[in-house]
Amino acid sequence: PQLQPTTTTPSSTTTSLTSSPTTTSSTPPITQKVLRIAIGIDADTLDPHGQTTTLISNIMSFITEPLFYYNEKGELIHYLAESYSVSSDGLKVTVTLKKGIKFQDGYPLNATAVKLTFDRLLNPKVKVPSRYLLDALNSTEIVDQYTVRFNLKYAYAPFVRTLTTWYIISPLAYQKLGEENLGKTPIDLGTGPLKFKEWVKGDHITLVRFDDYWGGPVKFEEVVFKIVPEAQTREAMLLSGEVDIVYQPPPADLPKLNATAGVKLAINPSTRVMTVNINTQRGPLKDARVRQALNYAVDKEALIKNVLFNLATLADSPVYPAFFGYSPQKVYEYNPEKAKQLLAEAGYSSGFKLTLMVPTGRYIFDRQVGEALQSYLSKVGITVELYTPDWPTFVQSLIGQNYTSTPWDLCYVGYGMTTPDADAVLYPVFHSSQWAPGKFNTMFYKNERVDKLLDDARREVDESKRLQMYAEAQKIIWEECPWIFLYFQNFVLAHSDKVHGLVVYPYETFDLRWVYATQ
Amino acid sequence: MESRIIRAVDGIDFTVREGDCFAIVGESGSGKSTLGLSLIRLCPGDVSGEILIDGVNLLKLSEDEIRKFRGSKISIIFQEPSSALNPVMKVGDQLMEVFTVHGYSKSEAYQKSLQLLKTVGIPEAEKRMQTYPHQLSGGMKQRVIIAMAIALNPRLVIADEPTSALDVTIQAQILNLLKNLSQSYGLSTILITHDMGVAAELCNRIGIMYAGKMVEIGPLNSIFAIPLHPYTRALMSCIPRSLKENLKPLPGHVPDLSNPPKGCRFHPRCPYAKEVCTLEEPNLEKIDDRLVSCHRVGEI
Amino acid sequence: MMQQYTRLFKSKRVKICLFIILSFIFMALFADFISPYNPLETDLSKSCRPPSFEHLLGTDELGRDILSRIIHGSRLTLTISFVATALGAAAGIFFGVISGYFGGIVDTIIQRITEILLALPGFLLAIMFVAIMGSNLWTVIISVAISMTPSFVRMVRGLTLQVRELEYVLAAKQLGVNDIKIMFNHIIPNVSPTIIAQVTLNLGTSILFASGLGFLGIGVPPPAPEWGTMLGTGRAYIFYAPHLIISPGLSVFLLVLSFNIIGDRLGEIIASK
Amino acid sequence: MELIKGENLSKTYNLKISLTTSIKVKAVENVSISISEKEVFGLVGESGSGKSTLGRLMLFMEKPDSGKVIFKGVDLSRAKKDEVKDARRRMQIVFQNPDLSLDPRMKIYNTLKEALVCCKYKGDFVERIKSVLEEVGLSSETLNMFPHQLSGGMKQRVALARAILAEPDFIVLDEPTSALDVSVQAQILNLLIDLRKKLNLTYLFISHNLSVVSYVSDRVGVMYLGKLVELGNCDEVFNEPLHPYTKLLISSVPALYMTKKFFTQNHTALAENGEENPSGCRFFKRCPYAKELCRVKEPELDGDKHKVACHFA
Amino acid sequence: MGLCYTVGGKPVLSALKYFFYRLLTLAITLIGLVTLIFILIRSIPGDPARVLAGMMASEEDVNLIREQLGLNQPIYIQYFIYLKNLFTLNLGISFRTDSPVINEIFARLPNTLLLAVTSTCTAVIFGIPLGVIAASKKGGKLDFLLSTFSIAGISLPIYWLGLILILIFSVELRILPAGGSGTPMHLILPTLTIALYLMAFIVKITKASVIDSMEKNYVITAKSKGLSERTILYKHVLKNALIPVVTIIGLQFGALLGGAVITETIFAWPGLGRLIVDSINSRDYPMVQGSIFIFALLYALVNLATDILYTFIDPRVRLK
Ligand SMILES: Nc1ncnc2c1ncn2[C@@H]1O[C@H](COP(=O)(O)OP(=O)(O)OP(=O)(O)O)[C@@H](O)[C@H]1O
Ligand SMILES: Nc1ncnc2c1ncn2[C@@H]1O[C@H](COP(=O)(O)OP(=O)(O)OP(=O)(O)O)[C@@H](O)[C@H]1O
Ligand SMILES: [Mg+2]
Ligand SMILES: [Mg+2]
Repeated sequence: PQLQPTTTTPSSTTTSLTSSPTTTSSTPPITQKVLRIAIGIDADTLDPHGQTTTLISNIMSFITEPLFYYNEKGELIHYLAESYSVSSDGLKVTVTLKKGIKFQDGYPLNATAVKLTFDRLLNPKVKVPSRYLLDALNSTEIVDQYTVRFNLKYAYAPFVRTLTTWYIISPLAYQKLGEENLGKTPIDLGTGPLKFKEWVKGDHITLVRFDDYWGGPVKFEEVVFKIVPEAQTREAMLLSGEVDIVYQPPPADLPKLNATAGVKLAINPSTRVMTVNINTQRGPLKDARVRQALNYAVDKEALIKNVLFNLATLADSPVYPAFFGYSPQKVYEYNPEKAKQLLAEAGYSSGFKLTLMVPTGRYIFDRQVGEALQSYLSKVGITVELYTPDWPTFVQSLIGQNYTSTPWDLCYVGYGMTTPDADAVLYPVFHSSQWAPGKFNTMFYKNERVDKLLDDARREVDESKRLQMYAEAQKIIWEECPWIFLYFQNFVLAHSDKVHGLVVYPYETFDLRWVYATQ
Repeated sequence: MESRIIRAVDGIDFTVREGDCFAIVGESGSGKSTLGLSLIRLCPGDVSGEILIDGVNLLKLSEDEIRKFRGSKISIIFQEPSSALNPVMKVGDQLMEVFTVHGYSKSEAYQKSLQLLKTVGIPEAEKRMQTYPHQLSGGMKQRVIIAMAIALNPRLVIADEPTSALDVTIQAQILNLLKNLSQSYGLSTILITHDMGVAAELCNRIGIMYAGKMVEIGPLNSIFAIPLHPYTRALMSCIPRSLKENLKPLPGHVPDLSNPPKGCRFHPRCPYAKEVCTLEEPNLEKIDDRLVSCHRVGEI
Repeated sequence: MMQQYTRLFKSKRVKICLFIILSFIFMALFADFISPYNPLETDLSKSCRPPSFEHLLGTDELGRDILSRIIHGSRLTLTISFVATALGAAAGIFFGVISGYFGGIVDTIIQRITEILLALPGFLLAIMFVAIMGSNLWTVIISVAISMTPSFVRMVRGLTLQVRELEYVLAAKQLGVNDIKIMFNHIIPNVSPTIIAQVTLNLGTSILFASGLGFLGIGVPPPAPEWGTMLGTGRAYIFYAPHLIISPGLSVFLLVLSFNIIGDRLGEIIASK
Repeated sequence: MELIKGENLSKTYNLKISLTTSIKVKAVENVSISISEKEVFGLVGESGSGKSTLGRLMLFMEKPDSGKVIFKGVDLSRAKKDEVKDARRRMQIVFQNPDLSLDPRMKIYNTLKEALVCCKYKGDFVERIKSVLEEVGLSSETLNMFPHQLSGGMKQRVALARAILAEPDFIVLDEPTSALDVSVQAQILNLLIDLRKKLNLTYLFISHNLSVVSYVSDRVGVMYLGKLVELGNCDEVFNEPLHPYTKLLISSVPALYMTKKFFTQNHTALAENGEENPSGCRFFKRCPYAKELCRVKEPELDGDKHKVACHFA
Repeated sequence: MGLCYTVGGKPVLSALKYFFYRLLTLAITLIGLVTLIFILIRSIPGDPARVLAGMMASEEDVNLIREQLGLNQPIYIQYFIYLKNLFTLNLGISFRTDSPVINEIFARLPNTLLLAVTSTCTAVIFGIPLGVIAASKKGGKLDFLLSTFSIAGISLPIYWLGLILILIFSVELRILPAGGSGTPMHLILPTLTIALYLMAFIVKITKASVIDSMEKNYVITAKSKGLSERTILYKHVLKNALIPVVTIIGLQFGALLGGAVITETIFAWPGLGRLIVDSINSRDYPMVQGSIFIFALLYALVNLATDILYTFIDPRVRLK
């Protein structure tokens, strides 16, 4: 059966979330008191700022909330923030907070809390994995009780959009716990609809309803996140009725699940763009024609359909469509003849050998995709050897090496972006100042025009000019092919049909605020 | 696995009278142990013929009946005292078992066992009841086994090389014990041994076995004085007796019992063998006070 | 000694097992000729097809013919099994005999190292080893070999300790035969029956071990058709296409079973001697 | 002419008797014997009295804890490695258990060849082996056989052949016949006597069978719990034993032909196990003649030709 | 043993000394092991700081973390610090969770032990009687069935078995939970998976051991006393036969802990096995070292316990 991405969520709100997006249906259903969700990994820490995985960060978002957030289309909406303004030089961003919001520990949401949060984020002693997003931030100042100002080091247009990442924590709770215990002991520290109840390591995390939630209390009393690393097991638990919602069920079983009575699937595109990085400074790969040939050699649609069970959406730009600055390009169609021709033009008609690095178990069917890519490339005369290290080794090999020392020529990798702005993808990945080691231009791609466009676009306050710049940059990148452009991965939740009101965002996250379950 | 039929014991015919001590002597592999085990029906192979004790044919008894017989009417003592006792069971318990299995109560069994241990000459019997076999010396273990064998005052005790694993000094003690016991209880004993000396110490009648057959049966004294069968004779001359007297060894060795020689089984090793011996099997013939199976017994 | 081995083949079970093993060996040797398709040839449009006349065991997630992959996989499995066991046994015999024969400080050192390795579950050792060296056929073989070596050392040492006190060894020593010759001519041949039985069992165990690594995704790297890896991959499709795990699982089971039955029988024969 | 001499030999073993416990066993303590050329020295005693250990010490198969072995005038504990190796080759051993004394996985030929290789024999191996086989009374067919195809007596002959091939001067025979039937025992004993004459051999003949020892030995030593308690000419020791232990031994032998009884039957019913008596005579607890002196003082082996270690002999 | 002349008759090695000796060798083994692990885990490529920081983190942040973890120090200093801490039973702080390793381990250990114990018990309870039955019916149909079962049980890939059990009981029949922990129901499938293998093994060795014991001479003695086959089997043979079985169960317990990696993965069982693998995969050095250390300690203790149990069954090896 064909599966198309579906959206289970009804119409969205743009600026506030005072009302549930559900159709305010007539009969209030009998609700289940406890919601049980099977997830794949356990939290390492409960520190809202210390998260490295989308999933746990997602769970944190039920407890603590950011100033801005996004809706299910990926568009920016206001959350704890009432409004914002940017100074003309782009160096000062002022945010006004909503009034009357209380933290779970009773502390009122005010500028102090915001400043404390951002001061903590900038404190180098604190482990903040995504701190790079705050590179532009210099300091935070309190303007009045409900207004804060962010002073930037340089004009950085996407700044407001990065604020979706940072959860505001209660100064009271912070004081109570102290820096060293934050994250180890569950405590009421956010403004979100759910509070910590229990964390049994390796087994489950339980949250309970926060009755005074500013957006109105949720419709269940408790949610248990059961930690079940095996996708198969998670699925079986759903089928046997042990859980209500399953995070990322095994992709291969989706057709079957879809056909199973009582089970529903929520499949949504995500911002995670999957690509094959090409080391553009090495051998035949220096030649753009060769890189184009690689793009022509791969049947992306077949990959999506047969290997990924439609769990991906073909990419026509490195930038996610809902992001600011997205500009669609013409997809490289599957054309092995053209690929061979391009290779011949470049003088490689007899083929050559490459190493493709693929992580295992990190992305949907990553190893299978690797094998399929290998097979496709072999059909145009390129011999590919697979290298499948575990994740830490993979990361090390990806960003810990310079262009001569990478143990790979091609690398299958995904970039999940949380800032809905083209800059978030293009600057760190394609700007030549960002070459690895230590940074993310792991293709060692360099194009002066692109560099200039990206530099300028960052500082430009005028949004239409920015759009133009990004459009040009994307065009050049698309033509020069430092990637084999593949697809955006889809994100799946499976749930019992008794669960209603589940909202899924394109950031591989979901929202429980409107969820209710009938018995 | 390839199977071979081994007739370890073939057509043996003998009687033991009440109170007698009958010795069965022969080389290793001649079938002595098999004979012993057959008598108590513990031999793994098929046994045919008749085993009569007080007129009861053991071979006709059911498995249950023979079990009641074992230990009470007929019992056996084995060669290796160290392996014949269960290493993880207390000596006392093993001894008491003989009584309990034949219907005695626990306390009776205990009392009787104590008494028995004293009878077989084990000092500090109470303490020994509580020990495990490995805490006893070989001689002591053999005494315990003897105690088990005589516990219910059986009609017949079969002793299969009871002393060959023991030192001479201890062997002397055990033989002494056996002698005393058979005198005081009037036991009938079958003593299996390959040592003529041991047989001489204890027994009044003797049977010489060769390759699964009895070749000579009779009173010990007369056989030792004038052995009639060539095998008996050869066996005697193999024993180093007085100092520096030359041995006359018997050539060759015991035949393979899965394929014994035709005719008289001893003929390949016999200095007197004639043609008849290679063809016809001799029968046990009565000569004076004994039975001998040899074609040429009169001539040599 | 020869009789023992003829006795082995008297059993019907053993004959069947031997037949199974030989068929796998045959498959491994002539994989190129008998496998109906190229085991690496993908055809995404035919992915996860159930068994049919065209593909007797069906196709896998990339549309490759499973039968061909099983046939070619027997090559890998048997290679791992034989080479790893040979290496493990060789190392085990080497260190075990030395340790048992010489005793003293050499023995102490070897025993300590063995103990250390035995205190660490072999599987974890293998996981780490593969993580260090990267997974490829050789690292899998070596990690399987390493994980079986300590118990071999133990066993061989124990046997050597028994044999070295036997009279014929003492007699050879008294003659002045040198230690190396004694080890090669007297000790090793006399501990070998037990070792052979153990080796046979280990042939099976090593397959379970290697395919366990494959199952966890750290075995022989893709696209090699290693059975354990096939199982591990197929597991993701267990509901959708259960045939993906049936045949590799069955192959592992059959081969291991055959080695185990033969090994057991050998052990029995040796013990009954 | 003295061939080999053991002086004050002692050997202690650690014997593990349970998981946590091991005890020290003084297998041989301060024993001296000397054996002349072409002599047969018999060694008797109960099981565990240290006969085999003494034999192994004399062969230098095992290093004594103290004391020395002098072979043909060379002190082996001081000699160089090569010398020791050479000397050891000139001293061979035949063991009790015929099943264990030959490598079951080696053809007889190879077993015997090993001996020749070791003594760097220059001539034709097959010839030499055949001739020695003949000497021990085996046919040359045996060469291609494995030990399990041979009977116990034949194996023992092969073991003897292996010893002889090394051209030894001295052979320790550690109960060479006790696993054999009387008939075969007699064959082997006669063979041993013949070979000694033919090859000018010297034997240390260990046995617990007194009649066998008396049959082959010139001199005899009696051991009890690691000590030599009596030593003398065979006839003297067996006909006029001085030590009570020797008397006990002799009278324990079933009376088929040995008629001399030195104890009444009751005496043999003495406590059967050798319990310790650390300071005095080791036989103290079993000895019917024991006095206070025996409990406190250990007797020395004393005497001229017929030596005895007893205060009251 | 015959006669022996002892030195004062006193044991050279007392029970106390024996335990001291055992502890000493254990300590040496463990130090060797932690050293080995220390080296191995650091030889695996991949930077723990980078893993912690996340793929997109900046180099400065990574360096900062590296410093916080003490990974910037020379390796031998790290080693000595580690050893020093170990002597005070301080297993360190987990890189990943920032909390003491020991806490993390003790949160998981009971689960692993629970699984190990239930499955061992199940296997023993069924395996030993079945083994005895197979031995007493040697050559019969039942024996054939049981031996076939046992050899098949050992040859079955455990991960396959686990999946198939999930397929049957959780998905098709929907009577048992497929994974997770908490209620006794959760315990059933993983226990079954492990127990089946273990049971097959125990049946096999029990059978062999019983048959072996039945050929011993004391069995003939018992028969000659007039005891019935049954009594002999249960009163005489079994206790002897169990001695090797106990040792092997002890050894298997260790193997079982190792196998926990796979079972815990399949059944989402929050135990130590998974913790180790996860820690290896995230290069959480202190956690890997700590949990393997505890693992080995546990294994050694089980072996010690086996030894002690031994002395209860086998009077010949009494601890004095
Ligand atoms: N269970 C058996 N299976 C096969 N053959 C057997 C069995 N028991 C005995 N035999 C054979 O039967 C023959 C007689 O053996 P048996 O043990 O009765 O002799 P023996 O006279 O007692 O010898 P020994 O003096 O060595 O005890 C031997 O050849 C032996 O190999
Ligand atoms: N290798 C050894 N390790 C430990 N103890 C030993 C060793 N060899 C001998 N013993 C002990 O030394 C003592 C003497 O043993 P030895 O073998 O010399 O006695 P034996 O007189 O030859 O006895 P048997 O007549 O039984 O052969 C015995 O108590 C024995 O247990
Ligand atoms: Mg017998
Ligand atoms: Mg000896």
